[in-house]
Amino acid sequence: MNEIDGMLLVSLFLIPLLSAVFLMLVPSRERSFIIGFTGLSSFVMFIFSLYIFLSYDFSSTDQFQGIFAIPWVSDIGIIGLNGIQLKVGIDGIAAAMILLTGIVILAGTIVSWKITYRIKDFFILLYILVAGVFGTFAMLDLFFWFLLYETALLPMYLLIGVWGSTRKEYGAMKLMMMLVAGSILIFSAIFMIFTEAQLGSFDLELLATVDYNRNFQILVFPLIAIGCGTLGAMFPFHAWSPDGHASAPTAVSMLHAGVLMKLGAFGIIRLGFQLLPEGAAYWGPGLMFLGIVAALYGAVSALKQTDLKLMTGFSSISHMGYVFLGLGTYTVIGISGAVLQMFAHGVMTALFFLLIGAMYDQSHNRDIPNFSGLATKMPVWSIFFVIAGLASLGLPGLSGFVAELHIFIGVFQAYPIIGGLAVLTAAITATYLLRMFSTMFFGPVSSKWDKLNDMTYLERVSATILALSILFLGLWPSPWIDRIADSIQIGIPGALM
Amino acid sequence: MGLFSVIGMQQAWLLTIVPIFGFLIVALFGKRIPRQGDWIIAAVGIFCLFASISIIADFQSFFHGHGFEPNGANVLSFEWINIPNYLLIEYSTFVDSITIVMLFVVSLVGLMVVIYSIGYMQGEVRYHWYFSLLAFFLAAMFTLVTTGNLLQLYLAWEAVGLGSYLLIGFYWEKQSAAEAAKKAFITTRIGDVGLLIGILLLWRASGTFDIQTIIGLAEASYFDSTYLTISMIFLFFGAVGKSAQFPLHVWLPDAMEGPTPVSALIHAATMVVAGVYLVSRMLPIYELIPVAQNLILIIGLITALLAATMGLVSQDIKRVLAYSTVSQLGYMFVALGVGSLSAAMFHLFTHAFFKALLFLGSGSVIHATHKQEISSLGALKNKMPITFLTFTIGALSLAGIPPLAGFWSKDEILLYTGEFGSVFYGLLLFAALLTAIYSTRLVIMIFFGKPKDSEAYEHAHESPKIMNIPLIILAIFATVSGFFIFPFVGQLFGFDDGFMGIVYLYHPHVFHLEFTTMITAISISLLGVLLGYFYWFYEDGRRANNASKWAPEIYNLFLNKYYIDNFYQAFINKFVLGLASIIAWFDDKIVNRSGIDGSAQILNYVGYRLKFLQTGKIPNYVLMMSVGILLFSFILLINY
Amino acid sequence: MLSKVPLPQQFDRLIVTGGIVTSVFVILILTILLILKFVGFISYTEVFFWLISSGMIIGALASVFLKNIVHAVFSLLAPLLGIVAIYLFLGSEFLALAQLLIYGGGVVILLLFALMMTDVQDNPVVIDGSQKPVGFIIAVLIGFVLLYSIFTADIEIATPSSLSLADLGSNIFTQFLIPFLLLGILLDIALTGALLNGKKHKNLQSSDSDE
Amino acid sequence: MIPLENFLILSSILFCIGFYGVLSRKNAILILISVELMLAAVGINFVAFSSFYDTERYSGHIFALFVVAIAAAEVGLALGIIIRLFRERKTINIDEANELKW
Repeated sequence: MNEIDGMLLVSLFLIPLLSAVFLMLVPSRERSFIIGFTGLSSFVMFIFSLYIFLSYDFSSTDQFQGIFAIPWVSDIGIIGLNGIQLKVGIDGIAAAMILLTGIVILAGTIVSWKITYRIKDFFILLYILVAGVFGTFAMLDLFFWFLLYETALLPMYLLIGVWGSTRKEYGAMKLMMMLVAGSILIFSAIFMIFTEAQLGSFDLELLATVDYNRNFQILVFPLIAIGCGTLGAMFPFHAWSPDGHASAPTAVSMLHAGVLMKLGAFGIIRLGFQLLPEGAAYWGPGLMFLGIVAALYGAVSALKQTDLKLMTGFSSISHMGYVFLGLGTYTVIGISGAVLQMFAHGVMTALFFLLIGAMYDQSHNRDIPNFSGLATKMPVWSIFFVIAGLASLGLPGLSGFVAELHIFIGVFQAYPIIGGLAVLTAAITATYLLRMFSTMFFGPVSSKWDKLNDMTYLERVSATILALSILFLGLWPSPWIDRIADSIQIGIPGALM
Repeated sequence: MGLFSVIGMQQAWLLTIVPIFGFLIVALFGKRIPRQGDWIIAAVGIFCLFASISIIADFQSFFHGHGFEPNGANVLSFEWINIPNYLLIEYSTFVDSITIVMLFVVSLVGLMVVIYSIGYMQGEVRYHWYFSLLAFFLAAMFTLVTTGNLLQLYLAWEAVGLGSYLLIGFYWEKQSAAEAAKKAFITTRIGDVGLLIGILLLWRASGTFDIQTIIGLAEASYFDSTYLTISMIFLFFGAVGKSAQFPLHVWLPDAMEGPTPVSALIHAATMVVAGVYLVSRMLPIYELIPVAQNLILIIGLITALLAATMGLVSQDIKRVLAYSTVSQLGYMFVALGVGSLSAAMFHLFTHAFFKALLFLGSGSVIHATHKQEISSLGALKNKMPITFLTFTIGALSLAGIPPLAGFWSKDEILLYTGEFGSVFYGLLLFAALLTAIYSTRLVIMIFFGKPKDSEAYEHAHESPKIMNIPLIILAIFATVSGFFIFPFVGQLFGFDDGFMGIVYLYHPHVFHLEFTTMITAISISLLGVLLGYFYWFYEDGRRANNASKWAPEIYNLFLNKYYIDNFYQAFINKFVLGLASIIAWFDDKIVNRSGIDGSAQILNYVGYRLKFLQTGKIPNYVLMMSVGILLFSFILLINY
Repeated sequence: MLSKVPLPQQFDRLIVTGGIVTSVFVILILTILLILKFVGFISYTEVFFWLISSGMIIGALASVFLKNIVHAVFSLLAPLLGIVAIYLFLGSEFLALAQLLIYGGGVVILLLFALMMTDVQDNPVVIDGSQKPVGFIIAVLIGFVLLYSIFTADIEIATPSSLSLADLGSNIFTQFLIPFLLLGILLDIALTGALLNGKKHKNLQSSDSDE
Repeated sequence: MIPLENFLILSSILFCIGFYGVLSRKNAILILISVELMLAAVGINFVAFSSFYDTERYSGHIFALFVVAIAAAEVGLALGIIIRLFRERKTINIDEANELKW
């Protein structure tokens, strides 16, 4: 990757931002134009993200590629030379995450076209959110990183509060409050690092060259871990997740569970692992412990849920637990697994929410025991659901397995007992998913749901995009693993055990 | 042999790829293809049989004298995941003697079942879906048996589980089928947890997934012995789940909810023997650790006995056969437990044919009468002569009547168990007796006596040819496959030591006739058949009824499957769901209500209290402001 | 409304009482200062300065403590006029003049007008405030801080220089031209604001009630 | 010759008196008076420092001039507000103008 690709990275988050601005100028009655425009825009984003993913340069020995910087604030007060600059660049981890975002936003945009209530405003907020997400993944300047991180969070409140369902005000409020509380920790951590480094710069690459005091690292790492962990639904800061997901509209659930939660784990890698390696090594077992607790806790809680979205929400907690488990190992394989799991879970859970949304829009009911025999009524829907479910329970050949395998291997290297528990969690996952399958999909066709139709073509298209990603990652994970492992080996020297 | 030389051992991957394509084509476009694409799957089945035979032929050409040395020709691998210096996972195929036995069994039974299904499934809804799943299952099964590394084995292991799940739940409109599918998948999944833990433990110590490398390392005492024992027991746990051994045997009888041909293929001949295959594959390691091997022996023995007693009282044809399968799998594990790979593989080989035959025969009966309960069948022998004949061959083979196949293989197991210890030998003989009794019972209840359900009887007719041909072919195999034990048969195919020499690479056993064992076995089998005849043939089985009344406790114990299912159900309901309730309660009350909402409410309350500071009186504000100014000025004063 | 203006005889009493109190204080303070002078602590100029200052302080105290509002406003005259003298001490004639005109002439009159218009006669006594003691403590503490910092500061010894009107003028109209113009605009706005605010306008009120 | 301290002391005292007045008085006009006192005190400070040290630009003087002007403007406006307040609620007791509370 070169600087031109770096400009592409900038454009990656400018496209949604400018699209949002442009949409503001479009009269909201121009529904078909809005649909066409968002389709084009999301497709361009998808192509760009795919290009960025593919153009990752394996020959490069630098940690970040495609670096492109525009100075902004320099030499003013405490801000030193090149203090704040719009600096973008990616490593393999970010490349994978950008591709994930590209996929999910394409699918999310397509399913959102059926929204009837204020579709223009919905897309404006959604695209601002996406701009934040792309920017956070690409940004190498902590100031802008945090700015875009917040940009990715804030539209969520309105999106859930306005377009959500069930207890939307409660869900939106809870989600926002907890995430913003987490952001405060990240914010303070960023400024502590900034002050401690005494470089007068927010440049991540520069800050990463500093050897921070060990005690300082041990002190600051939990701030980042908890702050980002809140967004990643880390136990015990997960409470927003089921409620938030349950009340969010389809595309927002997809983006949120699919991408935004990964911002949290990504933040731990970017800030925690790269800036504070010793702190990360010190707190690794703690992270692993929280991870395994979350994995078990989420899975066992999901056994008891009857609301489909709540169940998926708890399942997300469980899967994000795997991510933290992998991160906590602090080994190349473990972190690779965590990043893979981020991708795998992102695509899979997006598919879940898409499907739940497709059904809920017709039935306005998500209570699992209410349904029966949907496989006969909605065969395509059921097949997609089963694919997502099987990926979720870690069936080999689908995305979940590859990721979980790496995590398990990483954990087994250090703590076989925790590894055993993690493997057991996969069985519990199978239990709740299969219980749900046998109740909802199988069994006699219930006449109550005679009016349910199978998925529309738009939904099929976006579900196919996601399902293909699941299969692709599951069968041929090398493109991801090569990039991720390469970056970890270059970028996180502490993990080279 | 020129025709067969196209596909060698290195091309074993074709066995995965071709069925997968068959699956994809039929699953996606099946509805638009003439005959819903069943002919595609049949072609796939024929190809697989052809490929298997040509691989066997290739194998034979690498077979020199008394042994087969694994070499490059039987291995193919490419990197699937590679993190340099950290992790290497390959896709690899490996063909050796165990593989070729499995290949032949899977491809032959598979083809028979596919052909049979064309008749049996005629007119079903989701016809194409059924056939595509068969292809999927075959692909997974072939991957499983040709794999060279443990991780790929796990992949295929799970994939066959998925195939089994989808096929058991094929009639998903029936709630019982859905439940059975769920039960099968979850139960085997619990075993798979052990398998994966075992694999990862082995990886942790050795850094590789390659089976032959691990075996080599183990033989070179690379592993700590306790560690190895634990890992191998975990690995065996996977086999327990998949092969329906005690205590995870509960899923197999329920799995009979699936279409009957599926039961023949998956739940008798192929998938359920995956555990046997796994243990066979790893047997060189198990032989190094007596603890694990004894465990295998004991589990096998318990299963063989328990399942046989349950089979004795079950009222459903397919369930009787399922219990019989469980029991026979127990036999195979006993053989592995006493260290006789050849006996286990031989029994696997013969069992696959006669059990598939029995299942397909029962399918034929069910197809004709639409009844599964043996209490409503009877006197069908004249109505369905071919089914009757083939079924009886299968049952006698199962009972161990010479010269049918089952006799020879069971005899081998008994022989080696006898060498191992007389207690085991005695118990196994008892199981053999029970086997003979219930196979006789089954035949008598279905084909003899008076028709108990006149409607079913009137309705009964012989099955179409497409179903009968597989029955006949399998009956032939059920008869002759036992003769593979004689060295001259093996020599006929170019293997010097016959079947025993092929399978057991490490210490080849040569078959010899052990007359004491043989006569004991024959007499036990005949005794069993006579007892069955005596109890069920006369007076419409009044004696059998009396026998069940004679000891109702035991009868009920058998009938209720030793209450193991009930125990599991109670465990899940009380313990697992209880735990889930506790955690859900914890999450709701402690984390959400108290933790999150609680802190929000505290903030709310504090805010409510604090708002009264906002008096609206300007002097108050000024006062506050001045206090602030004062504080700041004091700070300045102290600092300067 | 004019009837509410203090009557002449009340003015007489005010002037007489004020005069007596003032002269007593002046004599007292003058005595103390002269003693200090003769002891040698301070110079004559300083005697004069402190005499004026004490007058200012007394006036200020009176304006803050007196209960009668009218008295309080009149007492404000003392510090305001004292400042004129202080400015003269500091050599700034123009400021002194401006102070005299604006404060002595304008502000106090304005305050009196306001008093007049707000009908203070009805409640001439200020209601006792509950935060008086706290306010007192805070004021004392702030005074302590200020005085402490004055006494501990290293004040460079310098001589004050007087500022000529010409210098002031040239400074204002060159260096401080823009602030000066802005000040003019501010005054203009303040004037307009005061006008609009004090005016009885019905339509504004009605639009208020609309909201 | 008067030292600078004297001016500063005077201004401090005046300032504190004014401050106390602001805090303790309830009548809006009296608060205004106290504010005037504080402004006067500040003016003294400015002019004193300026004529002692800033003999080049006399910014303190000019600042004091500005303060005077702004104080005048402020008084004008404040009195306007007070009159308005009186007109609306027949009182200028500042405690009763407490609409801003919770």
